[in-house]
Amino acid sequence: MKIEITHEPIDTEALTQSLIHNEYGGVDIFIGNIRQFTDDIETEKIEYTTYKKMAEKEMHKLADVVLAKGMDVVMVHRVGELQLGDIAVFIGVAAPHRAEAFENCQFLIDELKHTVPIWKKEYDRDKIRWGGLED
Amino acid sequence: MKIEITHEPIDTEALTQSLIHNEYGGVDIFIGNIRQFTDDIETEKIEYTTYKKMAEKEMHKLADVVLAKGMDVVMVHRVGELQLGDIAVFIGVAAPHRAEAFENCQFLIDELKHTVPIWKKEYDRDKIRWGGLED
Amino acid sequence: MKVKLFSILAEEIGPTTEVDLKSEFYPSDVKQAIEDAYPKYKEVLDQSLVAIDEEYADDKQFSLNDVAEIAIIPPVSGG
Amino acid sequence: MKVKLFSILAEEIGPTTEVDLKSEFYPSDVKQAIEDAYPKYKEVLDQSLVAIDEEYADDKQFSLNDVAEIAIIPPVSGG
Repeated sequence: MKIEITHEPIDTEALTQSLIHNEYGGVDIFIGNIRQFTDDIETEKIEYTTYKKMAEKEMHKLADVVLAKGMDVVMVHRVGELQLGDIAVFIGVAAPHRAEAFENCQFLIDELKHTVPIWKKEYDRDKIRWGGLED
Repeated sequence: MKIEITHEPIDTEALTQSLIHNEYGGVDIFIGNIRQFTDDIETEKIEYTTYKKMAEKEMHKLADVVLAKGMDVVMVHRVGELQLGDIAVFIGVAAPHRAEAFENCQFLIDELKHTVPIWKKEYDRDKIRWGGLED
Repeated sequence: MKVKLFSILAEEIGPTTEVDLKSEFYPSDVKQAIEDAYPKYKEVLDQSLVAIDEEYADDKQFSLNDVAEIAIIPPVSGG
Repeated sequence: MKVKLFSILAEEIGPTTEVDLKSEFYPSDVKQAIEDAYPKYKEVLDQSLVAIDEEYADDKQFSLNDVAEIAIIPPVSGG
């Protein structure tokens, strides 16, 4: 199990290998990276900030739900200034069976986006956008 | 896009990196590895065999369904003798949005298990089992 | 009481802001006090939650003596 | 006509087996011919599909002249 908010690039290989266990047969991993276009909006970079102590607490709460079902969990979110293609988030679940791995990995990323205090400031070609904020 | 049946160990890092594109923001990856216990049955190793030409054709058919939706796809299956913890299969989908990545990755692994001519011979502690075969 | 700010509020107001709170207060009082000082951010505050001691706070009464840290949490957008 | 075998059939019978087929045949004829030669594998064959030229074959008529490769596909178990 690993939960982390980090300024460093995310080491996908180390995290992936940490999820391969003899006890589990299925691993599902979600990776979110910085996308250039969202419809017509072109992004140049994204700056992520966080309320780190609370964010890690909230991530642990989510992970605990999945760990309690006997699975392994990795949740790592990068913060700071990220460029196009950089990986912002890595979520992984190792489970005895694949349907559970998929279901719980999707649960973790969906909930992370709803509850974990991380914010993005999107530098788009036309203007700056604060993620999550309604105009 | 990459479709392959290989005797070599699966290079998860190269495959993962190949799915990170500026055009896509979400990558879902499924990794299947050799599990030691399935309920009370203890597995020692698994030998995978394939009808390679047909298997790659069938994998391409599945990938084409997802590629046609504008996503990127990786499907690699290892064959030969695999030990506990070895990775047998790596399926990855890169998509503009994460829900599509999850849905299509799960589609690919589910269908692979139904249609792609690959067979496992499971060396369990009590006896040998041929995957998929009803007694 | 110092209140932590994040995201657009931190960038425009600063990483913290000082708020006068009664010894018994509601989380909504914190938002109201900031709105009174910075009416420009009413819309952001309306969309924000209050965290007390690193937990999302229901709008029930808190005692200032029991509280170590207050933060305003604008809509999150990680991932 | 040589028929490719896989999985338990390949291990126990061999990687191919020779089958006599009429110039017009059905995929089920292939399975029946193998079952006649190896009745022990009736259950495996009942669960198997026939591939013609690397495609799962519906049980419609094929002309031997048009067919380059026939294979028996026991229940697959990859992943």
